[in-house]
Amino acid sequence: MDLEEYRRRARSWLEANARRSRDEDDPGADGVAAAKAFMADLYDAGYSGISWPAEWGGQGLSQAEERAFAEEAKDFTLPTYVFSIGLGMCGPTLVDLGTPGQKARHLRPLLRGEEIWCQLFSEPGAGSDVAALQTRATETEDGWVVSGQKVWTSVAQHADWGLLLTRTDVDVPKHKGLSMFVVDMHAPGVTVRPLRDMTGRAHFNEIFFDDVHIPAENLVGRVNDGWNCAVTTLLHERLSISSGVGMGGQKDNPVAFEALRHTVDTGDHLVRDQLVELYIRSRALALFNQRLAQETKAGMFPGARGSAAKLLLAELSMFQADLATSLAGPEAVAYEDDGRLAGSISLAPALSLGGGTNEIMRNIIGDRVLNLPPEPRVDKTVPFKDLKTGTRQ
Amino acid sequence: MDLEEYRRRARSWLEANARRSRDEDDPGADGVAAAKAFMADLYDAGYSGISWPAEWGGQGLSQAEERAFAEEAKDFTLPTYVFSIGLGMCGPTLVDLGTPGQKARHLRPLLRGEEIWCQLFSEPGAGSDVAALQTRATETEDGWVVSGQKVWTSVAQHADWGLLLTRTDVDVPKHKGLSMFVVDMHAPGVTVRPLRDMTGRAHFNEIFFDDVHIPAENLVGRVNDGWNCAVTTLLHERLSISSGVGMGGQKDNPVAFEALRHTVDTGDHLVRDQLVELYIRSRALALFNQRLAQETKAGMFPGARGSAAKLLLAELSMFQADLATSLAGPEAVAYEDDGRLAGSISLAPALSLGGGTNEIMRNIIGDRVLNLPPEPRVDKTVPFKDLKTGTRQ
Amino acid sequence: MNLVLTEEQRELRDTVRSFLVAASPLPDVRRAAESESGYDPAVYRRLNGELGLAGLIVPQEYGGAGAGYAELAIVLEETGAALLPGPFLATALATILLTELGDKELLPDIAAGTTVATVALDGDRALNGAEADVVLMVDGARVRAVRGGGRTPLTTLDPTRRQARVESVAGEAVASSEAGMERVRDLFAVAVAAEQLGVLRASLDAIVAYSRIRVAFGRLIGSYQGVKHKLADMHCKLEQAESIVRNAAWAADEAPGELPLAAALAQAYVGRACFEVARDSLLLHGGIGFTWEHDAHLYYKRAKSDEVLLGPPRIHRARLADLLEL
Amino acid sequence: MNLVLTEEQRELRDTVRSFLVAASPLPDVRRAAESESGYDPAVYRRLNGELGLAGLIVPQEYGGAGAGYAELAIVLEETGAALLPGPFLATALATILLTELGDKELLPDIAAGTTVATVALDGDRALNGAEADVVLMVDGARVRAVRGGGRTPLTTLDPTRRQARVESVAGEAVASSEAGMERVRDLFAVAVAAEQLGVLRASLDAIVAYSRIRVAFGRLIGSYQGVKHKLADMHCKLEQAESIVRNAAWAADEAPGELPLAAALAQAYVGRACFEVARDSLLLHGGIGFTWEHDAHLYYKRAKSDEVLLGPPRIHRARLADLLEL
Repeated sequence: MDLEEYRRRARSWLEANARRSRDEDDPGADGVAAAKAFMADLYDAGYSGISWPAEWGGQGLSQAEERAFAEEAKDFTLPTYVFSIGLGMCGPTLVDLGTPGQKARHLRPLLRGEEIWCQLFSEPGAGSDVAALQTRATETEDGWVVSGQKVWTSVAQHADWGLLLTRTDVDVPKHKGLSMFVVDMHAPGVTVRPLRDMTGRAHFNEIFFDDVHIPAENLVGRVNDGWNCAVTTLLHERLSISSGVGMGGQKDNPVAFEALRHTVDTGDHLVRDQLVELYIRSRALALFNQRLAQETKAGMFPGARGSAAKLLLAELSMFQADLATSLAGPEAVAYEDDGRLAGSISLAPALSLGGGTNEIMRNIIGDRVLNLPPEPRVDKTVPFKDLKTGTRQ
Repeated sequence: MDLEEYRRRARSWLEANARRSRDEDDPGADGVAAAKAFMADLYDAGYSGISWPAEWGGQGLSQAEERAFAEEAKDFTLPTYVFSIGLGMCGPTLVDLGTPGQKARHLRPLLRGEEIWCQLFSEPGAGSDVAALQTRATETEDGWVVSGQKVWTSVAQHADWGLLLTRTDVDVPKHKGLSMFVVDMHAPGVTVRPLRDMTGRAHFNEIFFDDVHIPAENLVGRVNDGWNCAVTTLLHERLSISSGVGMGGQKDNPVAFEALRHTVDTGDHLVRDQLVELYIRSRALALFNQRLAQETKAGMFPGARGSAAKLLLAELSMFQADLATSLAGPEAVAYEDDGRLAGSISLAPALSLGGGTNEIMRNIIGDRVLNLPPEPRVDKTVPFKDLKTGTRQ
Repeated sequence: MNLVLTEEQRELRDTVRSFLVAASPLPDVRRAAESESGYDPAVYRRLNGELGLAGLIVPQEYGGAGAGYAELAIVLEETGAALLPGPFLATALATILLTELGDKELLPDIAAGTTVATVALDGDRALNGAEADVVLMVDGARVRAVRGGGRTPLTTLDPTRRQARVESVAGEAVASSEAGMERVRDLFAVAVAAEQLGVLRASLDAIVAYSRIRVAFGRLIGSYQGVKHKLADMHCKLEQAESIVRNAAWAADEAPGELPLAAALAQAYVGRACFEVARDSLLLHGGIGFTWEHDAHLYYKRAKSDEVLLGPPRIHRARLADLLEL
Repeated sequence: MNLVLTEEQRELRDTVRSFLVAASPLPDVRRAAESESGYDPAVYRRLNGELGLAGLIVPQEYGGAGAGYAELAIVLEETGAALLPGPFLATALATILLTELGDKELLPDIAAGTTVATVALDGDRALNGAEADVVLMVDGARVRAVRGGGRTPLTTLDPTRRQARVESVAGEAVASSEAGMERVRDLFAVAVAAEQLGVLRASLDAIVAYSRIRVAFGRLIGSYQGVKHKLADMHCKLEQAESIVRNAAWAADEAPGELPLAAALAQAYVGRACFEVARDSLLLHGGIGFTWEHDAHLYYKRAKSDEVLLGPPRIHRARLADLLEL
């Protein structure tokens, strides 16, 4: 079947089966059940795991088909939010690094939406510096026992499985004593607590591990090779973000240019010029993103240059929410309506913090795009137990 | 005599003796002769070295009189440019650190304008990082022999004496092997070459030392204690800059707010708002400077907070020249008149580079005002001969 | 011009600061903000009783302390830094209005702390409008005091300060003075700028303190130039903001002719600087700054709310342009 | 929309780049700029002869290569990055004007490199106006070619490109087209933006290279976040500027309806970004960047001159506002 035919069929399936309404951050139990039903349909129609190996439940097709479907799907809203971590990060990591047993057990239920996954890397003392994490996994006769705390975990409240990064050796430098596991989120000792963020809502969770037993066969990769495994996962995360999975577009954004032009008084020349500034920044970034996409299509992998797009998006997000509230004046911050502007200014910092802070993005651009000399590092040689981390002195 | 009376007398002397015209950066031989004559008059009237010790030719009065005279003098233009380095930096260093012989020999001629001084610290490979300098002084039977190159030296073309910082020991860390000397600028082996800067003019010089002999009694402070001596000089430099000695005011500045408001089209609302921005920034800095001055008067020494004023002045200088040329359009950069706008944009970077770059100012503010933890330093312990400096690998 | 605090002023600042640190630390602020009235009346009683702040600028003949705007600015800076919830700024604005227009009826009760007053800022929207006993409604140059009428609470971005829409019912006429109202508006600008200065300073202090204890990649984050240089720039904003607020407060007390320009400058500069510093403080905290439990978002939301409190920020710039005759 | 260079386009870029590196390195640029004509005619002959650049966009029937604006943008980016002195941009603008208006008289000689042409940009000011054989003077929609007349050289900020005031004398009528002139002005904006992209890129490349070899306080300066993070932000500007220029050049070739907006965006964004990057590149070089002998000031001055070449920058923003119907 040629690509155009594939694309046509995908589109007609989507038109028959997908909604065009907004996906929800937290769908609730009913929403999750509906999402699972949709995912099963999607899988049965052959559109889940399009480029994943056929052996493990995928369709075994190429990136071309994967991209074609994604492009068609952009016009619809698929209720896939709760599956996004599994599909974008955990699954691909298992495809790359999992044992045959892990692949056989996990990949098909993941693709069919029967089981939901979350990712467990960040900790309160290990944000930008993930490798400084403290959650300990101690070897036992028949596996491992894990204790510690994770944070910033999306969809954990619905998750059946988690991809967990732990410390298994404190006597070696921090990158060399980590190991990755598949953890059963229903196991005794796992506590999921919603984390209220500055918007007042709980987009994330905190997870507490209290002597949680993990069977030996759940180790991903080799013992103490967890950092390399995590790099694989994070690479998939970046690809997944830059390809737009799990990220809302600008369409419904009340502070984006197209919305704002209808709500502000452009009769004021200064307001008009500020909208021009917003247009310039939005369009500059949009064109850069399009160029990156065209390069990728042409087989040129943008690599770390994607960090520039992430940084610019974070800055634009802050800029436009700030601008919109400044233009609106007092009504933006004290209101009787749905408070869209106040909501946007509360949410605006999210993109500057999640997926790597702006400072981390600038380091990546400097180090990997511009090949600048690295910062001298003290934390690559010191045994972890002697290293300062977080706010621990 | 009370301060008001002192102030009145100073003012009437200035009205009788000082010009109100613009001081020149490079006065030429005639200008230097005239400046020396004025300085002699100033000295004889008792207004040179007002707070310097009477023993060495000063007036032995307090900072209050010094400040009172400086405030009255602001309305005039004294032709003291060629003496500014001697009066602001070299002389005060000798007052603090010189031997009795050095003070007796140098201070009175300096105050009376008979001899002109320059300061010789910076080198091509040691700008922000002055302590990385390479000019060597080697001990001989009756003194020292100096070879090396200095740069960014103001008024050196007229100077009789220089305050020179050299390396006297390469086997110790860089701050510990420096020594300071008084050097005769007419000695054999000293070559002064004008340094053309980006404005196309030569505001500075390069100085080459080629086996220049310096007598033993010209050592300032102790051998290998030159860094501490230099810190004294730089402290005087900063005070001298922040008190306005040697720095043009905004009065004649074609890109300052007061000039610009008469030359741009404020009928355009965007232009008007950009002038408002310039007013805001100029006024914010002016008020900050006034507050620092009031604090100083009240006996609160601003210390490193002066670096914030320096940083803001550098940024304002860049901002206003950039703004003025942008507002003017093509006429700013291709012209038949005196090219005031083009001149301002050429000169604008000077304040961001001289007297410490913006990055150095931010380090000082972070380290000394906000007490932030220091950057890890590799250059404080390594023997100088093993240290990378400049672009030497 | 006086830009440096006198010894008495420093004492006032230290007294208010110590009181707020002890009586209204941020965990208490959160609790009070979520209570029914939105603030802790006991703290208010002590603020007005022990410290006499409600009557700070009220003339002595009406039971106040008869202090100047420089002193009011010092207090507002501290209540801002502490994010003191409740109607302190609201009552301060009402007091400014009444003091300037020479009211004799309401001031004694306000100075005594028994009446909570506020001002309807743009027609019918008032800080703490639902909680206030009296709302001063401004109609051109005429001001009237409304005691009853409907009060519709608004949802606010800033959890620590409430606002309400106030029904425009009849009330006692307070005074009418065109020139007086001009000056009052300038004084509002100075008062809000003083609060913003406090919010700015507290935001900067918080991230400076955190940068000295938080480690990433084996180093304290304050040792990275990426953090240090940003903090240095934020410090430059603080220095300028403080200079501008002192100047505006001095003009309010001593140089009425300079007040309009000084006040417009205060809103144009300090409002923006305060939001930028609060925003960068939040961002530099990293992920923890995004959590509800951390205080960074309270400063960020107050900063944004204050920035637009007296109208869209561009009006202050437009006013500057007019005053400068551009 | 095509934002990525084709293989042929990459070859063109590499060819021009290699040629300029060999034939017009910066020390030669300085010498040529100080010579009587302000440029090196031999380099120009080779540019037009070996590379055929003078006729790049001239239709084949008039002796040109008939290439598109995407190709012209690629070449202008390289001549900009090399700060090639002399009338290359001037002639490119003239060529755009004549090609779009369908002139047949002048194009063959321009394509052959035997006629140096320029355009009087705002009435009577022309790049290389003193050196040009022909000045195209625009009066509303009418264009005439002036060969004689007085030419008054102007002093320029940018030492590598001359300008002159051109006496408005009689000349042959070239063409007259209102719509045509609208499009021509957009194409000028694209051409200048392409040059600015080159200046931006070269400025960034220079400071990146220097940051890898210059040591301060015992470390390469590029390892300090104070430098690294600035360079990262400059890189972000480069990425966006390149995307915008490619889009504008594509619109010039393929989507005339999108050209006005794309061209106004190109001037509004790239002009500013280019100056900011050239300025920061100069400043990050430290003291050496302030010397006449260093090249940083040449880029800085070109960037400022280019930013205002087509008028005060605000006109491009105003045009954007009009086109967006704001």
